[in-house]
Amino acid sequence: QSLEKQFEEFRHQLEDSGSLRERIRSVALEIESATRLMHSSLLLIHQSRPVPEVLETAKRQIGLMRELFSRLAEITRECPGQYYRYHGDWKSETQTVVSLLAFMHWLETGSLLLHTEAEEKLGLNPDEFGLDIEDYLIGICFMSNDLPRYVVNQVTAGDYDCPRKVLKFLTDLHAAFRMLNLRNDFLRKKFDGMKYDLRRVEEVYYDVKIRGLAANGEKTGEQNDQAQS
Amino acid sequence: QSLEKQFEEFRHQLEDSGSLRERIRSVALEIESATRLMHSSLLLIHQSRPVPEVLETAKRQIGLMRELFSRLAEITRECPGQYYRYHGDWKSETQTVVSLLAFMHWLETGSLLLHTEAEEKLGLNPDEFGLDIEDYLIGICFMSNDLPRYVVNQVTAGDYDCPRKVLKFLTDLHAAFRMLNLRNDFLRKKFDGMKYDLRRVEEVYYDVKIRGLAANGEKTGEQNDQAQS
Amino acid sequence: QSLEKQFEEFRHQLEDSGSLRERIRSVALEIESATRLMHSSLLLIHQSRPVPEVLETAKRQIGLMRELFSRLAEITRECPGQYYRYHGDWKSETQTVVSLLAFMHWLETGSLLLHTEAEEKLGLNPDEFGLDIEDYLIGICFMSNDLPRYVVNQVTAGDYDCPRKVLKFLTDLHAAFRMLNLRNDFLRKKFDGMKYDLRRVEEVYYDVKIRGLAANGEKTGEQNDQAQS
Amino acid sequence: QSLEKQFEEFRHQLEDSGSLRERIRSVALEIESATRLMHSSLLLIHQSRPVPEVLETAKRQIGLMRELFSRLAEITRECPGQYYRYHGDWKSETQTVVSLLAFMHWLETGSLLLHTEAEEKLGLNPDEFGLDIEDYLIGICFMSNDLPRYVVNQVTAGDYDCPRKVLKFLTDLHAAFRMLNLRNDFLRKKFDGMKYDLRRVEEVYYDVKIRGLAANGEKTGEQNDQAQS
Amino acid sequence: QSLEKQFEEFRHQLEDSGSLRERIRSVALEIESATRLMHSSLLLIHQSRPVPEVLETAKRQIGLMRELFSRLAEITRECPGQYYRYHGDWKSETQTVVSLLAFMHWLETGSLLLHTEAEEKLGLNPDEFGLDIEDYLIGICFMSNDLPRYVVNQVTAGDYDCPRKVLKFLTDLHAAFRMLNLRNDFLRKKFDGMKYDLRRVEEVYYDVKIRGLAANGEKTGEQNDQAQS
Amino acid sequence: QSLEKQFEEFRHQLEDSGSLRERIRSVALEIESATRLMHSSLLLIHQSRPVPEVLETAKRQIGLMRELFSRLAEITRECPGQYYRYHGDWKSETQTVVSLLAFMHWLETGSLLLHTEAEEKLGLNPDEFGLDIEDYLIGICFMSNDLPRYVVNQVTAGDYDCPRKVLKFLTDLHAAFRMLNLRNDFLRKKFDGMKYDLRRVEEVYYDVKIRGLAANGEKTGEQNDQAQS
Amino acid sequence: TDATASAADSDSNPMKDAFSKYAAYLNDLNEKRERVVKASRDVTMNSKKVIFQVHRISKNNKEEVLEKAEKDLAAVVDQYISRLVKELQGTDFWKLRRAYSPGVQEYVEAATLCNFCKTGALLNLDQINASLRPLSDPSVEPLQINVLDYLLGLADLTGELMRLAIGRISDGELEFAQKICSFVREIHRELMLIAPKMDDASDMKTKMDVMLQSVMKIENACFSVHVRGSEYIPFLGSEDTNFSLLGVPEIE
Amino acid sequence: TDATASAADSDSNPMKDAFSKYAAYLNDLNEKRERVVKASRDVTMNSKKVIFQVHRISKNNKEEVLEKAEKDLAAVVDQYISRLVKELQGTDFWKLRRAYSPGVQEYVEAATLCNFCKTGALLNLDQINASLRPLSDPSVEPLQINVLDYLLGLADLTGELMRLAIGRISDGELEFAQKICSFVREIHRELMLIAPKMDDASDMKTKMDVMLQSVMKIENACFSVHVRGSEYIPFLGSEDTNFSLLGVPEIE
Ligand SMILES: [Mn+2]
Ligand SMILES: [Mn+2]
Repeated sequence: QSLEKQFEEFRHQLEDSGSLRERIRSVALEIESATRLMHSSLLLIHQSRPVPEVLETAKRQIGLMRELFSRLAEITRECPGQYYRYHGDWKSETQTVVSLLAFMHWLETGSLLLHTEAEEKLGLNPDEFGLDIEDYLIGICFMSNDLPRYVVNQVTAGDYDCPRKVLKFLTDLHAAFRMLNLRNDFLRKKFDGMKYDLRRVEEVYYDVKIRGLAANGEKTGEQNDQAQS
Repeated sequence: QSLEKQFEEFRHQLEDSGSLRERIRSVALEIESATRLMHSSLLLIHQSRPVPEVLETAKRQIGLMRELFSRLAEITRECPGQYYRYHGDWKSETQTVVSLLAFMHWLETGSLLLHTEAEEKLGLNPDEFGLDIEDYLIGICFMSNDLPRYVVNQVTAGDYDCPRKVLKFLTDLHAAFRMLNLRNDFLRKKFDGMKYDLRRVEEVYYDVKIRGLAANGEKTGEQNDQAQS
Repeated sequence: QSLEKQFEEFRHQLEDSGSLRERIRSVALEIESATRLMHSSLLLIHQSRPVPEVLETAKRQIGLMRELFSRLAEITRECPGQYYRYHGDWKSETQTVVSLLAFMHWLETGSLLLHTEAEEKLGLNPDEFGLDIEDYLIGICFMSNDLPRYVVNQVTAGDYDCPRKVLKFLTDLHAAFRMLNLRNDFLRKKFDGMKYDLRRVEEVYYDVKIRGLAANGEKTGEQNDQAQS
Repeated sequence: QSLEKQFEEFRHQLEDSGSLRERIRSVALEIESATRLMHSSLLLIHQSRPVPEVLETAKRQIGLMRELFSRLAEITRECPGQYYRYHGDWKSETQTVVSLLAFMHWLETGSLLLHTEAEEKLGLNPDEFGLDIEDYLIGICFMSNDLPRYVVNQVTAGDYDCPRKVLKFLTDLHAAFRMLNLRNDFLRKKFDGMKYDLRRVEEVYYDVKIRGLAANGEKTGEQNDQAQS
Repeated sequence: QSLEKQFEEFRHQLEDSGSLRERIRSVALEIESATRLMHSSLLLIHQSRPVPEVLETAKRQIGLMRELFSRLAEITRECPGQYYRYHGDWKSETQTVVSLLAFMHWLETGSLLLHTEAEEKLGLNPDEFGLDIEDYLIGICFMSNDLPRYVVNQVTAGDYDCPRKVLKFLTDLHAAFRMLNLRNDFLRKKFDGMKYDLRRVEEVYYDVKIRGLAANGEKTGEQNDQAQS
Repeated sequence: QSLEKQFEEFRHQLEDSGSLRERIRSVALEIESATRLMHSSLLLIHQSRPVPEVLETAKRQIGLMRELFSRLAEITRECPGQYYRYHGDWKSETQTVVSLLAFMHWLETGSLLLHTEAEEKLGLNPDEFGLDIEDYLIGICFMSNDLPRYVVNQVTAGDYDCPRKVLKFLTDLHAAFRMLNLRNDFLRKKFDGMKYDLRRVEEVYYDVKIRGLAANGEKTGEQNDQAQS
Repeated sequence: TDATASAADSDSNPMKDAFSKYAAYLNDLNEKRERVVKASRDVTMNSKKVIFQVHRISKNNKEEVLEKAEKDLAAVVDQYISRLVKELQGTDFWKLRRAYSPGVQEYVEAATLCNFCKTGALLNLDQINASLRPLSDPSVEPLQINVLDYLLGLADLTGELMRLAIGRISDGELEFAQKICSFVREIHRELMLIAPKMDDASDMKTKMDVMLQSVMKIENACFSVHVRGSEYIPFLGSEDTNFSLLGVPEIE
Repeated sequence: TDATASAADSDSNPMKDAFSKYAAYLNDLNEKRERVVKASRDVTMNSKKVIFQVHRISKNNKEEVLEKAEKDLAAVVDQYISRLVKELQGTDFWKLRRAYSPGVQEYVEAATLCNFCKTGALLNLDQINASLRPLSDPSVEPLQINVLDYLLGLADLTGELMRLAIGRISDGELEFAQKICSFVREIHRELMLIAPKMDDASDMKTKMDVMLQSVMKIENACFSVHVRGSEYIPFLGSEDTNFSLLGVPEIE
């Protein structure tokens, strides 16, 4: 009897948590879809389209993204203290979003999108539904993975100052990451991969430098270090 | 600068959460070790040692177990709202503890150890550090896996009423589980296995019954259904 | 241009087939859920509840089941000639339904639910959306897997004529299956398992017979061979 | 009796479908063998043999290929509406054929072999036995996997304009694929791999460009974009 | 050139051995099919059909079997010394044949079909195409697996002397097998299974004995030890 | 009794070895951490910081490192003859240490750090706790992996003589490694990688040479071959 | 130039000299490992033969069978383990453990199986090691089987004991079977406490699962004999209780 | 009774006699298999040494290195393959194939590698087999390496050739590298046609994938040298085209 009552109660709880998870999954799918569109727009940067134009198209998704994240926050508000119970259902999507936003931010400002800035861009209130630090860091690693490709294509298109700028940025970023004491997990693996990005950018810089292509760029480059246009 | 400052902060946070996890892992290891001792004592039940004696030895670990779980609770108190972030580090150990406690409880009372009773035995305060329902249910499935072996050995030792009692208990338990709407996960898999336990106990009961061995036991058994002694 | 046009068209087609599959999956989930309820009711047969009562409860799902299958048929009508493209999405559920219906039919009539009878029960129109023969056969094998358990529990409950009846049915069924020339696939594997069911029922019949328990039953049994009540 | 009759009928049907499948498998094996010869001829392209010569040898298999596919169509005509029942038996072979035909077509025309063109080359009548779209798309992904190797060997052989042309083609192809909303299946996995092909070709183009080797080629290249000869 | 020529030759050799294998597979399939028929006939023994009648039907396949094995021998004659190259293609079928022949032989004579006798029955010439000893031994283990079922069904049908005879045979056979030193391979696993067959037969013998059912049978049984009729 | 006593003893031994291992792991973690700091300092060499400055910072860890290794030696002294039992727990860390020391040594002297020299630097007494030769060799391969990056960055920074020196060193090292007969193990895989390092350095040397950048450097370089400063 | 002096083909090159030493070391090590692997395979094969010999035991030939098994076991030590010991003379036993461990484990399995059948008790690691000591040249450290290999061998022993128990029940030696059952249960219980502390705990975990299966197979067999034997005791009275231990001889 | 006559301990039991024969057969087979496995391991180890010897090749020591490699290879045949042949004397080669196949494959790898370096051509299976024929006792059928083991060895050869090619490019032997590239491409193309027809096609499929990786590694290396070498040809003019084949000697 009491056994039955207990299981009756369990059924309710499991059903509630099941439907909650389903709603989360469905929002996460929408995030994934918006991310895909943003990514698609951003990819044109590798075909040397003008930065402002590319950014503008990519930014069109941000409004939707904010809304989707606010829906996530709303859902988790129903189960206080269980953010991390369902975290696995949105983390991979969030990491990709961060990587795209950080790339766009770098294109605009030449500097790293900070954790708080990322939360702002996504309209997150850290007291209630924040951006997990490891998700942020993994997103940054993903962004780093795209930089060598960007540099290669920029040089092909004749922008010989790009390698220097990216190298400086990536060197600083890599140094900053090295300060962290990472466990042997996914983040560590991604960070270990960053050194290959750095190496590749160094190689491209070397290619440009040894051929004397970077010479002039270096001077004029200083002025534009803040933002690429 | 600001990039460096941000990573400085990350380092602190990651180190804090890393050391927290280390402390949790170390308590979990102690739980595992105490569980193993309890399990080892309990195994003597298969060698037809008297139930009270076996239970007494097994129960000696409970004090330590309570202390260890209170240490877990204390540690997670430092990171409110993150129970499920570290849950993976103690769940498997907890499931085993539940299975042993439930088996002992059944030996004593002939009834199922309820979720709240399990929390009580472990000295848990559900508002603060409760027993996850799925962990409880998985632990119950583990207990079910041990019952066929117990029945077989009891009959060999001459207790011909045991199969009937276990069968009744397992049938009710199985029916209760069927009420739950389980996802295709580990719990579902464990529950699916329970039907083989049920089947095996049915077979043993059949073996006893068809040989007329259960006949008398059935009557006297009724009286002792509450507890085996 | 023409490349783009082609891919535009592909996108439409893939989206159409994707949403079709989603609708099919959702009906299949409902079938699974109805099956679960039917199965739950039917399980009480192992606890020696009266057959008519058990059957009545189980049959309550049949109306819903018919409706769900007619919805499946309706959906596949949108993609003529592609029954087998989506077949994988409902076959496992269908096999279980068949196994339950066949068991119920046997309890009622003592004979095998034929393929056409199964289609009728599910309200299927074979010209349009039939029951795949292999699905039917696999369902029958599943039913066979439940018979030894039924026999064991019936004998425990004192029905000593049951083994004889089941053995006769299963022997005929096994002989019929042996006529088929099966490939080395899932069906073959399931059929190979049937011989263990047969063997187990023979063993129970032996147990009953050698103890002289079957003697009288055999005569009175003849009369009731048509249906168990 | 009626049980026996039913199984008699099943035996016929299973034997029919078994022998049909056997015939399909045997044609599929012949397709595989012809594909292998075509592939082997085509591999000579990496050793800088003249394109026309290579194409000519490879094309020798096309007649046989058409015949084999017409035999497939003929066989499936015997079981209308069951194309997808047996689809698994020829799809992998078909995908490889498509990849080779598309590569040959690109070598000849510099443009993508369209789905309808692929059907034409294979002599397929889409109303009766068409080329499944996913098979077509997977075949195109396979072709993409071969392009980096081709580009590398062409440059080694002194054709410095090749990377530019392949890059343009692959960029367009990749963009077209991105329009599709793929499920998490084999095709998606293959498409995800395409970005590595693109990246590798970009790198080769970069290597050529930064050394000034592509400079002149670019102008003369424009004229020959239609076909390599 | 010489390289090409060598590979050309290899291709011929591999194709020859491929087609040889295909012919072997096809004969093996026919053996499997004849075995299936023989097995089907033999299964009637479990339904208490008279031994001579059962044996007669089963033996009808022997002629065909001999012919099929002589075809196998003929095929392997084309590749002298390569018996074991293709052995994997017929060994499983041969093991089943041996198990059936040995069972039939035991039904007729009450003694074990020896290796040389098995070769004779199959019309094999050991100098040219013999019966692999491990195949023979595995076949014998398979036969042993069927004996408990036979004993159970015989007793059910009222033949109370059967357990004694089978027990004596199986005890001797088990003792003989224990002379072998086996590796941890398939044969050892099968031999381990024989222990369980022996135990089951013993149990049935005990059941019969303890009820005084075997008493009379034992005397009359002695006369018929050579053959069951 | 005696059985229990023996297992009691085993438990003690295993617990002792477990706690020993824990102490070793903890020292190994500290080695890893010190190595990380050393590596971090050394990485500045890629940003063209002056060699002496870089070396000085990196060397600050050596004292600690020696102490940690002497602690390892001390611990293993408790279990004489079991160096290789626990070897897996420090080998990967040791390989990295060797690679850093060898790189530093090369920067200072232009020559290879020999096995005995490495032992000296770490304060190891080979009779008691030596440096496993395979660990040493793998460490050397790791060092080789860093040289191409170093050369590229040096050239970028204007040191055109660096490629020549590294190339000579690496050529000799590679020749020395070729004297070894390796199994198909980790060391062989690492050694295979060295070939690519050599090729990359050669390419850079070629780039420098062909542009006449190395011409002057070669002369002045001769003087500094012993050490870079 | 000094560049030439340090070239690969110069004779006084310290790097080259050092690598000659490394090369010699690696060659010796590989060759020794090969020899040890071969010796270990021989130990395995011949220990397996001893195990099969023990399985030839029956109610009436116990002494005879065990005597032969012990003789064979002694031969394994004299002929094969001694070769292993010779190969390992003065080497680090732990470094080459993976090369000889399978053989040693199988030997432990055989030796403990023999001993259990003869004495009903577990052969201690100390006893085994004492018997190996004479094989070594007294000047070097003798090969001693380590706890891990001993325990891994013991884990496999339970599988052989299960086979033995099933056979003994068939032979009517129910008491022997029950003795095996208790013994295996005890080993299982003890190993359960130790398993996670072993160096290669995951290997051991699999073996523990198999072991539990073996224990349960014996228990099920004992159960089966018991219920069958209990059935007619009410009818037959208590004077014939041994009747349940039916064995082959009863047939004749 | 005749039941007693057929009991397990009677001497004239035909079943017992037959099983003695089966037991002897199985024992012999297992022992032979063990000996073959051991011989095969020796062949493997020593063939690997030959392969390493070949990798010691450089621009200037070619003859010397290959001469030693060939001597070592001959020693493998004389000392180890001959033992394998002796063990297999008169046995069914296919029955024990799995026991000796790894060694034979490694030997094929070593022999074809040596031969390619010396002659630039593929050593035929017939040539290898001819060289093995004298090892056999002329009265029995000689061990002949079968097509499958030869092809499996050849598949591994391409991995060694890849390593060789990378090394040769470093040494400035670009032409040699290109020769290797063509050779490996050709083997790959030929094997691609044959692979699915082999007895163990799935093994071969994995090897084919690795092989394609090897081919592409060589092609990428050749590409890299080529673009680098092409860069300044427009500037330098054609008189110095060999300059791209930079090797170690140029340093000094
Ligand atoms: Mn064993
Ligand atoms: Mn190799």
